[in-house]
Amino acid sequence: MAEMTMIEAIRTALARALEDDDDVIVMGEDVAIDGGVFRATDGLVQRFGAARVRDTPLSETAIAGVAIGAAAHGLRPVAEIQFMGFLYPAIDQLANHAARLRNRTRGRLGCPMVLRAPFGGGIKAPEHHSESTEAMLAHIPGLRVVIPSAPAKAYGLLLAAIRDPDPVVFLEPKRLYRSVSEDVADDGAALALDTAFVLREGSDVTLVTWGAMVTETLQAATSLAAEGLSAEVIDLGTLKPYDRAAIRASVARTGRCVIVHEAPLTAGFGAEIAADLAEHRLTSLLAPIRRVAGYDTVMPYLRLEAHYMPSTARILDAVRSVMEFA
Amino acid sequence: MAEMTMIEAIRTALARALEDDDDVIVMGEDVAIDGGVFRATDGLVQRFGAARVRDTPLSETAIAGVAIGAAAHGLRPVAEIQFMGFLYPAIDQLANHAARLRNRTRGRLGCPMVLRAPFGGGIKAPEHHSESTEAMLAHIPGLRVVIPSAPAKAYGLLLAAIRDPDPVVFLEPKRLYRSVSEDVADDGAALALDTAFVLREGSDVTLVTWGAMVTETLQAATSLAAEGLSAEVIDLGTLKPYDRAAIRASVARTGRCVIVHEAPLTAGFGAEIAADLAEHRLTSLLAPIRRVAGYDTVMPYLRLEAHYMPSTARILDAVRSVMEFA
Amino acid sequence: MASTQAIFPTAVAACLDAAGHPQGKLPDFARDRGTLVAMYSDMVRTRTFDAKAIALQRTGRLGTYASCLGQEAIGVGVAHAMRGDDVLLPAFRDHGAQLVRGVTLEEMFLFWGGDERGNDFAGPRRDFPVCIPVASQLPQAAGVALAMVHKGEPGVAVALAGDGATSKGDFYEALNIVGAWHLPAVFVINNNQWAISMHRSHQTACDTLAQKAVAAGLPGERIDGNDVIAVRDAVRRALAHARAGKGGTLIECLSYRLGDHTTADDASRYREDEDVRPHWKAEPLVRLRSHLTKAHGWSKDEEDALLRGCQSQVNTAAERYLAMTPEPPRAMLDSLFATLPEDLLPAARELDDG
Amino acid sequence: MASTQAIFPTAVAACLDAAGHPQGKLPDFARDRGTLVAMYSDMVRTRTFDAKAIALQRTGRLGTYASCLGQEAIGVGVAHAMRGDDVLLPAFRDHGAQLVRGVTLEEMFLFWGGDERGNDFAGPRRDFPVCIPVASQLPQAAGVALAMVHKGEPGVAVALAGDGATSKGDFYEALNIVGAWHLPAVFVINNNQWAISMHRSHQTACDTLAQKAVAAGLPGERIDGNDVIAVRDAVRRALAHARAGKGGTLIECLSYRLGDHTTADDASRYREDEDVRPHWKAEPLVRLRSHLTKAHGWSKDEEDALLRGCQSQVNTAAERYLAMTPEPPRAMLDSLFATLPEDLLPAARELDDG
Ligand SMILES: Cc1ncc(C[n+]2csc(CCOP(=O)(O)OP(=O)(O)O)c2C)c(N)n1
Ligand SMILES: Cc1ncc(C[n+]2csc(CCOP(=O)(O)OP(=O)(O)O)c2C)c(N)n1
Ligand SMILES: [Mg+2]
Ligand SMILES: [Mg+2]
Repeated sequence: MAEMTMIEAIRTALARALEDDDDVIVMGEDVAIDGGVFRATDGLVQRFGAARVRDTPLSETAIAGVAIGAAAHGLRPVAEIQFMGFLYPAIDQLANHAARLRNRTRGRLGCPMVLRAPFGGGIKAPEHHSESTEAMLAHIPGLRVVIPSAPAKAYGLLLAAIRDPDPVVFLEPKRLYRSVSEDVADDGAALALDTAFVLREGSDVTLVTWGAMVTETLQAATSLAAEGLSAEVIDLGTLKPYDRAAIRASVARTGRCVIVHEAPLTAGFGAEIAADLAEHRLTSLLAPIRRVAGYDTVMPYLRLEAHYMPSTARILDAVRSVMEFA
Repeated sequence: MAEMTMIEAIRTALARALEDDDDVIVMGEDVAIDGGVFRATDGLVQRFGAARVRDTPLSETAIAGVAIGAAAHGLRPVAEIQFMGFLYPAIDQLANHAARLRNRTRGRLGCPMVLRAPFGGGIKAPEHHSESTEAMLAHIPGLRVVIPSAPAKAYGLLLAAIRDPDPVVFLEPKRLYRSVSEDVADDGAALALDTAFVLREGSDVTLVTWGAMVTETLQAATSLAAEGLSAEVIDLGTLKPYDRAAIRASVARTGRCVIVHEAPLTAGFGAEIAADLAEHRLTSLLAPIRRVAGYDTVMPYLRLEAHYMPSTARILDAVRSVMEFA
Repeated sequence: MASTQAIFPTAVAACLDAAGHPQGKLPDFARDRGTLVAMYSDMVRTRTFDAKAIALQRTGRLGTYASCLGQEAIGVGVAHAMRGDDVLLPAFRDHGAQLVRGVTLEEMFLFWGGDERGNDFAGPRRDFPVCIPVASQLPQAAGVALAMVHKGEPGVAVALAGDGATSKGDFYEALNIVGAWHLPAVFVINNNQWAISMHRSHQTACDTLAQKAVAAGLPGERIDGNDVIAVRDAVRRALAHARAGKGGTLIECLSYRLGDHTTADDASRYREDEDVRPHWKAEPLVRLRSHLTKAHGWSKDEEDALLRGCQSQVNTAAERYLAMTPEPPRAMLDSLFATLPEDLLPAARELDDG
Repeated sequence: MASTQAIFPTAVAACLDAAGHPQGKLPDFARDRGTLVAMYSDMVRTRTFDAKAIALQRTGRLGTYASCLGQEAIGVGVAHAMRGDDVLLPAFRDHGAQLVRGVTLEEMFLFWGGDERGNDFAGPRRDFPVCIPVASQLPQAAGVALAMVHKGEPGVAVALAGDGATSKGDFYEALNIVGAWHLPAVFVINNNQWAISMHRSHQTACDTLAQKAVAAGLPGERIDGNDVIAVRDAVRRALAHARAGKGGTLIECLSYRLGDHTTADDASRYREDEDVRPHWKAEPLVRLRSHLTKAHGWSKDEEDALLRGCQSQVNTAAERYLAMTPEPPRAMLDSLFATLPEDLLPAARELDDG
């Protein structure tokens, strides 16, 4: 066990995967000698060589396409897109190929690739460096979308993603890269995909979130506890396919649900969760389902960024409104 | 007034726009001499010349990017992506530029472009020719997403989209291109964007849909009427920003809602509508909100396609289940 | 600079002229009657399949189909140059290549008939299925080549694409990474002069498509794509080059799309019959047959037997395809993931019941 | 073929050598002292801005910033060759070009300080804002050029991009459409040898970036990007070519990124000081100053006055920027659409209240 930040946990998982399986390769812009712009791959090229840790030319379409071809031919590529804002040119390859290859060949060719990308705002980055477009990816059938919220989860989920026989988009909340650390055992144990994590049990209201927003959501839960309100906090972990059962079960008990995400409200992934509950847990609901989300606008440049990000205060307001609802 | 199919109405609107405004240009693959693979632009090059009706090289990124540059510099480009399955390479330009240009220049440069694309299945087309990824586009802040469901709407909404000062993705349900005709007045009158259409009034249940699925939804409403059930049918028309007020008002009256779309269920646009109701009309709801949608899989090749498409029978099942709910 | 200057000769390499006369000394393999007959037979089989596919589509028994009429030499030449341990990444008009690689006629009918089982080839298990989004197979070919290098396999990834495909960013990004990483990948362009209604002359201001290799620092070549010997020879050389660790090649094969773009297209909207007619003189089957007849005594009987054989193979395959019941509806879920996630169980149940 | 062969000379065009000695006859404009002083002053102003921006970033008063140290000649040379009716589409390292075009120092601080008002230039109203997604400005430049043709305007769209950008599909698709449509667009590549940590030699197997123009049938040129006279002259010629209806040009300017990629980067991770040092000898300011001194009697006093002037301009602009209050939160909605849709009213109210 060693105390690690999320970036260290990711690096440790990558090293473990490279160590365990010769078919694993790491590729992306600046992942080799530079160790990745966030240092997720620091030291890997020195340890595993330039054939397995590869700097790519600046071409996201090719990064995704090469990963697909390599995966279909037996490798397990872990490709990095430097920031999620630059992932769009890879979507064609992801949606039209990675997500379909197994299905359209009726299982003959698989696509065991991982596409990593740091995502989300709150680090005062330049324009286009703060997107959260997980909902777009989660709409693509055949793709898994996995988002860790803490170092140990990052380690275990990344190993699971790499070992999974199907394509996984692994989105890393960059705001958490260095903001928290915890003990992580480099024991090669993967965590289960498609399974939500209950971060905190509670009985009055269910708070559902993922990625960096766990921070504000847990803060809100702590504040609520001080007021005598017991909030259950669920971290999705995997967005697609997500653990509907866990959320339904929780809301069946609490009767109230607030969903928190940083991405814009409209057609964000929170909508899916609310819609599922409105179909399957309507009679359990004691209050409207509230979504606390980014506004339906472009992430502002850094001077206004803080006003865009869902805050603990906004979460608390939403929780209070559902608690007061009668 | 002349009876027109949807494809004729679109062509008529394009001709009208080209006629009215010299800044309007039409561009895309095969739009000139071939008149577009669906003939939406048939005859336009003969009438308006090759400078205004332009065949592009086979490059969707460039099509979108050129449209943006031209729009920002004063034209009103109407660009065509041949099939929605080939729109992905244009998403980077749409999301990172078209949708942001006005905002990031605080209004200095606008982007009055329209990107047309036929979408949806049900015509037994080859692989990649049947997608419905409107939810991905509707999640992008700053973009309008408009979907007509009948010839006159296609005419009026397309004119509105072309005249709108902001970027519009105009998705044409290709299954309807020639399947219905109605009287359309080529009077240059645009229809309001962002406004839903009530296709049929009713009091027992609200059916919300858009695009080609209006067909099955109206069929379902007719069947229900025969059973003595009164279904209100709402056609969104504009998906982003959509007419939340119209849906909320309808559901406030009916207390029941079934949403129908062809795109895969998870994180489809139906989720947004259900989520909005679960927040703002929870107390009006007499039954769970049901979504009748495509399965969370890749649109199958043509032999199984019919099993994928939401059918009138599936809609009826859903409506019955919400009516029987007590 | 050497590599990039090599392409500048605009001359088009050919082994036979349109009348089937050898142009200089033929490559070794092309002096063997059996080899030539095999290639000729594969071209005839491809054309027979093509005609049948169109007929089935016209009678509603096949989906939209892309004919390769007049371009048989490219697919057949490419695949004859390849080895079993190479991998083919075809576009949607490369029926000849797929057939030679071992995809069965029945599998091909299945695919074009709208049945995913058509991509589950019993034969070339590692070949890619037909690629519809233009040029998107090319980065994947680079990826296959990377995997081959990584695993120490001696194979080469061979991708086919059209002239229109060379305008896509994917084409260029893929070519560039093949160059930068020195990958064993060969891109063969079927320059059939048309991308649906767009003539090659409007697709790009380039005089040749081969010269696009210059942008990636790779060698580019121009080949007469109606000459199956020349195609095979050029691909053979490119494969040897790649196998020797010398990297990729771009090969432009000049041909002509004698038919419509697909069965959904009507080429008379954008080109005249007179434009097409001369190209019938250069088409690949006649050319090789003339040569076979003149140089190898290919007889009328042999020809008739071949035609009959192809016809009966194709008919049998078509009948088997037509007789094959579609998969059950839930097949649309079964191969989406290696293991069906729980999330999809309700849909699976619905499909089972429905 | 003529157009494409033109680029093959790998020679790099320069007007001054590194010591500031003219190489042959200088272009006309470069014989005028005032013109040279103006260009020199703009380079010094750019470098002063650059240093101040880094200092502000280091003290937490500016966002991540991309220094153009050593590459001032490219932006300044390009913009000096342009006219008011041309349109500039800059990347993120083209501060010199923006300044010469009339973007104010204050606007530039605002932009890099994270305030969208920095893109609402009072000066070159039709110029594009800084483009962050690499190469995505290039198709847009083709679009601007198309609009100019359509409207009968005499302008040319000029886009700047880096060596890394030439690997993106966008670059190639844009170049190809400029060629195919014969558009008045000039793409200038700042080949500063690095794309973050990737050296140019790994970015592509090409010997030159200029040769990538061959893939689009366009002329390509290589210029010494440390020589502002050569840059301006090459761009001037390309603009005249485009304005005469002869189409686009790709210009590769060779320079060197003397600083880190951005303030978030640490170049010592991937390159040695010894690699960088020689490039200081070739940097553009010293070169033009030497020439000005030798050929035009540029004096120490003039130099000092210029430095002081730039410093004070930059300091004043920085102070104004720092004193400027941020926009109110709801500004993030106000310019999203020409008219705020009703859908956004609740968000607007929340932001107003919050
Ligand atoms: C990315 C993409 N855009 C558009 C299409 C629609 N489309 C199918 S084939 C084709 C033309 C392809 O031309 P070419 O590459 O020359 O191949 P050919 O059809 O001549 O074999 C087009 C535009 C597509 N399949 N993919
Ligand atoms: C599409 C895209 N991918 C990745 C990035 C992250 N990134 C920013 S600058 C850069 C390198 C750019 O290199 P080059 O084009 O040579 O320009 P330079 O930075 O040298 O001016 C990268 C990879 C980006 N901005 N856009
Ligand atoms: Mg073609
Ligand atoms: Mg660079």
